[in-house]
Amino acid sequence: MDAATKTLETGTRELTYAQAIQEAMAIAMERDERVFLMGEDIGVYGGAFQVSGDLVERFGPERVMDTPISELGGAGVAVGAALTGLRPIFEFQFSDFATLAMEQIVNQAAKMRYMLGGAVSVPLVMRFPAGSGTGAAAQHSQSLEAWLGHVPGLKVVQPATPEDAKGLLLAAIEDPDPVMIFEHKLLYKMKGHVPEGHYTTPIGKADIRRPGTDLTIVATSIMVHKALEAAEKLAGEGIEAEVIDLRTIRPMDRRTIIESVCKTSRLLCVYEAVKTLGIGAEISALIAESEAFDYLDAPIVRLGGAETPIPYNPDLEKATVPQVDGIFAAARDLATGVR
Amino acid sequence: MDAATKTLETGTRELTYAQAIQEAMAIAMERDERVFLMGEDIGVYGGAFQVSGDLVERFGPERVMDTPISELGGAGVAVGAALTGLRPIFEFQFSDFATLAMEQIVNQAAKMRYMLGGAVSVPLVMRFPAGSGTGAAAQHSQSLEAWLGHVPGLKVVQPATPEDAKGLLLAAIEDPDPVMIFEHKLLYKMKGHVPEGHYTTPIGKADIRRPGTDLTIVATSIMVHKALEAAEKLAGEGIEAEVIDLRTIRPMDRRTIIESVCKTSRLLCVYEAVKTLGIGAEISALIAESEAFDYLDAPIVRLGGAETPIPYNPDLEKATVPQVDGIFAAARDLATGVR
Amino acid sequence: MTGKAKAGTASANGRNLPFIYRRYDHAQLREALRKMHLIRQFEEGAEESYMRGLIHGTMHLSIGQEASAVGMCMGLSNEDQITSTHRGHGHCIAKGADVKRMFAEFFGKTTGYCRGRGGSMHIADVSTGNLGANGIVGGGIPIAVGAALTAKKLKTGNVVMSFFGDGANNEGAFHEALNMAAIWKLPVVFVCENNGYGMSTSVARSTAVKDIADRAAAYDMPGVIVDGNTLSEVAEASQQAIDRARAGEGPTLIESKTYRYRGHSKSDRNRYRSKEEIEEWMNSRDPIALYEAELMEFGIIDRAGIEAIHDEVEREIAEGIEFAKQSPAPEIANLEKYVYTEPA
Amino acid sequence: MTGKAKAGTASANGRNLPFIYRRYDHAQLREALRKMHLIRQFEEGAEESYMRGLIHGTMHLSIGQEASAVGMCMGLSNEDQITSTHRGHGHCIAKGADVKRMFAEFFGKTTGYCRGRGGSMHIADVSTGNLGANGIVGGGIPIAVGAALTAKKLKTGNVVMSFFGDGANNEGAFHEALNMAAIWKLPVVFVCENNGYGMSTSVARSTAVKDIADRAAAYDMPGVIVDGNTLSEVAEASQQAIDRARAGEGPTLIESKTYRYRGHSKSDRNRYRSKEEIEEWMNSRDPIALYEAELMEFGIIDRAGIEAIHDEVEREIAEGIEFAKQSPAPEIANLEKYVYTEPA
Ligand SMILES: Cc1ncc(C[n+]2csc(CCOP(=O)(O)OP(=O)(O)O)c2C)c(N)n1
Ligand SMILES: Cc1ncc(C[n+]2csc(CCOP(=O)(O)OP(=O)(O)O)c2C)c(N)n1
Ligand SMILES: [Mg+2]
Ligand SMILES: [Mg+2]
Repeated sequence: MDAATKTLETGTRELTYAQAIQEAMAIAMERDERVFLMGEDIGVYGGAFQVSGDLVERFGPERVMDTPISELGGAGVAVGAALTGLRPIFEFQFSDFATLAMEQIVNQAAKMRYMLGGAVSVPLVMRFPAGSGTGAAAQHSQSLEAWLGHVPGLKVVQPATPEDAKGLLLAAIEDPDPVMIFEHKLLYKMKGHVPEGHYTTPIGKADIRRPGTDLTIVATSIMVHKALEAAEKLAGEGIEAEVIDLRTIRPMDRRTIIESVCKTSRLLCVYEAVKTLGIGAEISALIAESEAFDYLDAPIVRLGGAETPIPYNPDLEKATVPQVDGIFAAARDLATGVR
Repeated sequence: MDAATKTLETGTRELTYAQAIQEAMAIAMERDERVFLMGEDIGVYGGAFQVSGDLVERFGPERVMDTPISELGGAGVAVGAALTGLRPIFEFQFSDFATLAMEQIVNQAAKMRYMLGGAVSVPLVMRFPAGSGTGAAAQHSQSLEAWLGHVPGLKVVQPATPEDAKGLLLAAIEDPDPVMIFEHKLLYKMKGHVPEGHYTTPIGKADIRRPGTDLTIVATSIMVHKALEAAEKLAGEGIEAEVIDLRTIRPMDRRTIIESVCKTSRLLCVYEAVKTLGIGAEISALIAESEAFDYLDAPIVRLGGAETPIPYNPDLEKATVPQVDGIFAAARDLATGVR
Repeated sequence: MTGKAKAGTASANGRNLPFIYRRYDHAQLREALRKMHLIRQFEEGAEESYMRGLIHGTMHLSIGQEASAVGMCMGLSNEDQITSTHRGHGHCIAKGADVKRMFAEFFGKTTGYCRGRGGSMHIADVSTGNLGANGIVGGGIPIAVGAALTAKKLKTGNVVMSFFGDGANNEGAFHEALNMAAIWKLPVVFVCENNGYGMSTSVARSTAVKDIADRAAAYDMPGVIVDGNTLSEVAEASQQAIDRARAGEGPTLIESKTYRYRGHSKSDRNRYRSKEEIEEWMNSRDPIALYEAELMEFGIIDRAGIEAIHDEVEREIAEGIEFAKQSPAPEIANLEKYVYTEPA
Repeated sequence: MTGKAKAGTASANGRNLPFIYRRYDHAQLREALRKMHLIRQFEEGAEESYMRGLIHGTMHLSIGQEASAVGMCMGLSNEDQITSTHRGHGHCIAKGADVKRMFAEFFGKTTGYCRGRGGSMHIADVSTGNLGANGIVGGGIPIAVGAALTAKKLKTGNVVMSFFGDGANNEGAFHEALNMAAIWKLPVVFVCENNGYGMSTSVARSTAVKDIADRAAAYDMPGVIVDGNTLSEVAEASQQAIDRARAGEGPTLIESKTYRYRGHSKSDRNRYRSKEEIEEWMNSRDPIALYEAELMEFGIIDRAGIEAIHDEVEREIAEGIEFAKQSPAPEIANLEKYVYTEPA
């Protein structure tokens, strides 16, 4: 991940992705009394991935609340708190456990404002440590962002860098509606420049991480870094890939993607989730129904996860999701017309 | 829905979609002692949509088991029973309540065989009454099949006709793996020819409901009937639409769709679920990455549900999901090159 | 706890009067009766409008359960909040909502509480502290705990009451929510309205314990059983729980034993219970009849007074339906409004 | 129920001997000790292999909880089934699994119980009735109830035992599953291994009741507390519950009070408990030490016998690790195998 990391070193101060999130939470709690954290083992334990770290020492157990192992109830408590004037940040220990709380997320948080004809808002943030690569097998490695991306009433973001992790989280906390943040576990230890103090990264805006002319790669989360690495290799072969970091899944930044594809005429979508019905399906479909269709010189290629639960064996696990070599090969074939 | 109904009247005996399902369950229970039904109010009440009807009188409360209102636990009991030698058919009262049971469906049923390296199978059938149109508002009207279509280890079907409702259910019961059946509530009272006795409809095979040359319409569930009605109107204008009933979402019948699009060069996807990340995204993407891409004469158009929870007001509710006129207009524009 | 003490044993001379006669003045007591009538006539009006095709979808009527809704809410202020259920019309009215806007909602009109987007199953009136009915059995219970967390954190002094049915007590959400409310000592009152059935499934067939209040022990909170058809019993248990919550002593679980006269919803064939059972409740345990008899016995109202209330309510209902009929329907162009909070 | 009776009070002369000495012969008693050693050394071996980078991912060690796993399973046959947890190595071995294939699984090899697809968190041996560890806290509880439903429907006479931790008792799945097991009187034994903490959160901070066994009352089933570090107490409570289940009298909830010596998982900084607490358990309540002392006191084994067991186990562990090392890794080409049942 060296190449990728380098492109991020534009500033001076470096933090890990986890530290950036922690800083955002601390800033928000300092600025706004209503903000508090809820989750399993986020207090003295510091969170399963040490994201809350020592915040409980700074803000006390009332604002860094350990919950029992009760995902459905805990999510519901967060919804009720958000509905009545607080600004909870709810951490799922692993995004896989959101399967227990879909009721509250989807039937309540997402729809409450609509069902009540605008009488309420639910300013709720939920954080989902997601993705594979930790050897934790099928029930601790899923990428389920497409599910929530399918739900009107939610906003869904997937920051790929420490800077965006902080900026998008601050934006989410200040957003009046429920925002779901998918964080890739392998990114937590990744370092990058993070501006000091308070700033927000706009929800709903993709970011062109690398300009290029020969093809467009739209990637999400950790795949942004793999795509950037592949792009460096492609440059070695004279192929200039434009790499777009989608950043927000709902609402999607159609404009940025469409403009890029109109320019490059070729589109590769890279995402870790299971390929079928993953985010790449939506990106592909939105291009295929847009004015960019007429600019396409080749089929739209998707590189997503294999159609399997995440296996335990590390080699199998790696083979399950796109890797740099695979992205490189797919992009090269796409750019050079090999089918 | 007259036109659509007519195309189904190829046989003599007519049953409603609900009756066809009931008949399938009765046949399966008679043929195989291990088959039994579980669900809320499926016994003396006959099910919220009267699908189990009087089966409890024929088979007794041990085989038509009312559960407490415990979707997560109930689903888990069904998983455990399937794992150890029974063949449960689990009814969710509304597919919306599957949000409470995603853990057992997705983390357990879908992955158990894989996680155990093939040592077990989970021959489980779950039935999900889905869709809008009943005035039951946002928490009782969702179409969530795309979520489960995203999950390896599950098979997901959406029968559109009474004949398929019976045949796919019998196939599902005999399948060694978990099969999820999404039934549209508005179809329950729809009548159509249903063959007598035991037969199965293959899981994973789409059905060309109407051959045509000018464009391909891939539709799911109730939208098949709306698409067929629109196709009749289109024929009146000299446009021959090929209407494909997708029937199975996972595994998807790529071949049938690709071949059709290679022939017609135009594709319209029609589905009731929220447009973004709904099943149409996958259909569009699979065509855009296939050899059919080169045959496309126009952008791929998706008609899906609006980006909103389902509203209560009946006019708003109707406006939320594709209707015959909208399908007709979109298909006509697509076939005649209007953008 | 109030246990199974019978209101009828009270004497009119003061001391031993049932709770509400000690607590409330005559105007308040008559107002409680008016609300009970309002609920019943509202639901009869809604039912009739449904039959006549003016309301679509489905609805769940709480006719027979009026004392529970009104009695539970008597000790709550407008700032105190409730979460309600699919069978939530009574709670909504008891908490203070305007039947005009409720009818408008059922008719799918923009003047409705949810601007026609929610209907019966999502009826809410945030201005009187009703955070909403809920289409998900048990869905409101953790939300109420969250609202109570707000009350505690912001030190508002408010209490939150969560209504749910006997069927809901077998949902995981019930368990998780009660446990959290207990460990955090939150100001919330859990009200299980046990009408004997979750849809068609009797408590005996669905629930391992005989009295749902017995489950309170699993959360180290008081469990109280009240006759949900006797207003004073309901109000007394509710007041004790509210006081306890407001004093920072934590939650209470109240089981209110009651009965619904109508089918579960509009699709009910009523096969799971006998005509005799229904008639027994209607004839000898009707909450309005019981309360009226008591009020008359204690000389707080007479037959004419009751009739005056009835007629006044009748007018209010008729006006409400008329208001709903005359109100405008939402415009299709606004379909995607209210999905997200619009920038101010 | 066995309550808190102490095994130490027994005299060696027969009648008042603790349960296991009345029930099992010496060979069986020594076999129980061997299994406890096997569990401990297996986990030590796994831990070491992890440190040396031979095992990846994470793992949850049950060192300190061996008496609970072995005692609970003593009354179960191979046909009886269990569901287990993320902390499931002990249950797996107690139920009869081969440590060779367990190591192979941890090493991600095709000879592993899950062919390298599952790892520690999904370890299972269906042939000895272990339906699997589970990565989802509480996930196995309803599955066990389903297996018990099969036993009842197919009249197999089998009993199912569901292991879970104290943390799991606050999951909705616990509540829903226990209720269903009770209303349907299923042959299932619920075993809550209370080691004081759900990850970092103590029972006192997470759970409204002091003793989790008290929650049994909410499901009208017996609730039993045992000292989980005393083999005989565990085995006796388990046997009573198994007998009850097999007799068709329904489920039991057993709370087994125990302690884990290691951190929750590999990422634990151990900030939520004191060194003293850990040492107190290790030094005066170690289940293996307690059982060995008892066996020696009753003259069932001597020091040399214990050492022989220890050495034999050591060899078995070394062989298991060697077997795992030598076994082949899965081929990438087989990545999507076992997702669906292949046509025969
Ligand atoms: C999670 C969920 N499961 C099932 C239903 C369908 N349903 C609606 S009301 C009801 C019965 C509820 O019973 P109870 O809680 O006793 O309330 P009552 O209807 O008796 O007032 C059922 C099963 C639902 N709405 N939500
Ligand atoms: C549904 C779910 N929530 C959270 C977790 C993360 N997690 C794994 S083990 C654990 C603690 C479990 O505590 P307990 O049930 O007491 O078992 P113990 O680890 O003490 O054996 C947690 C929070 C999980 N795996 N599943
Ligand atoms: Mg009820
Ligand atoms: Mg524990």
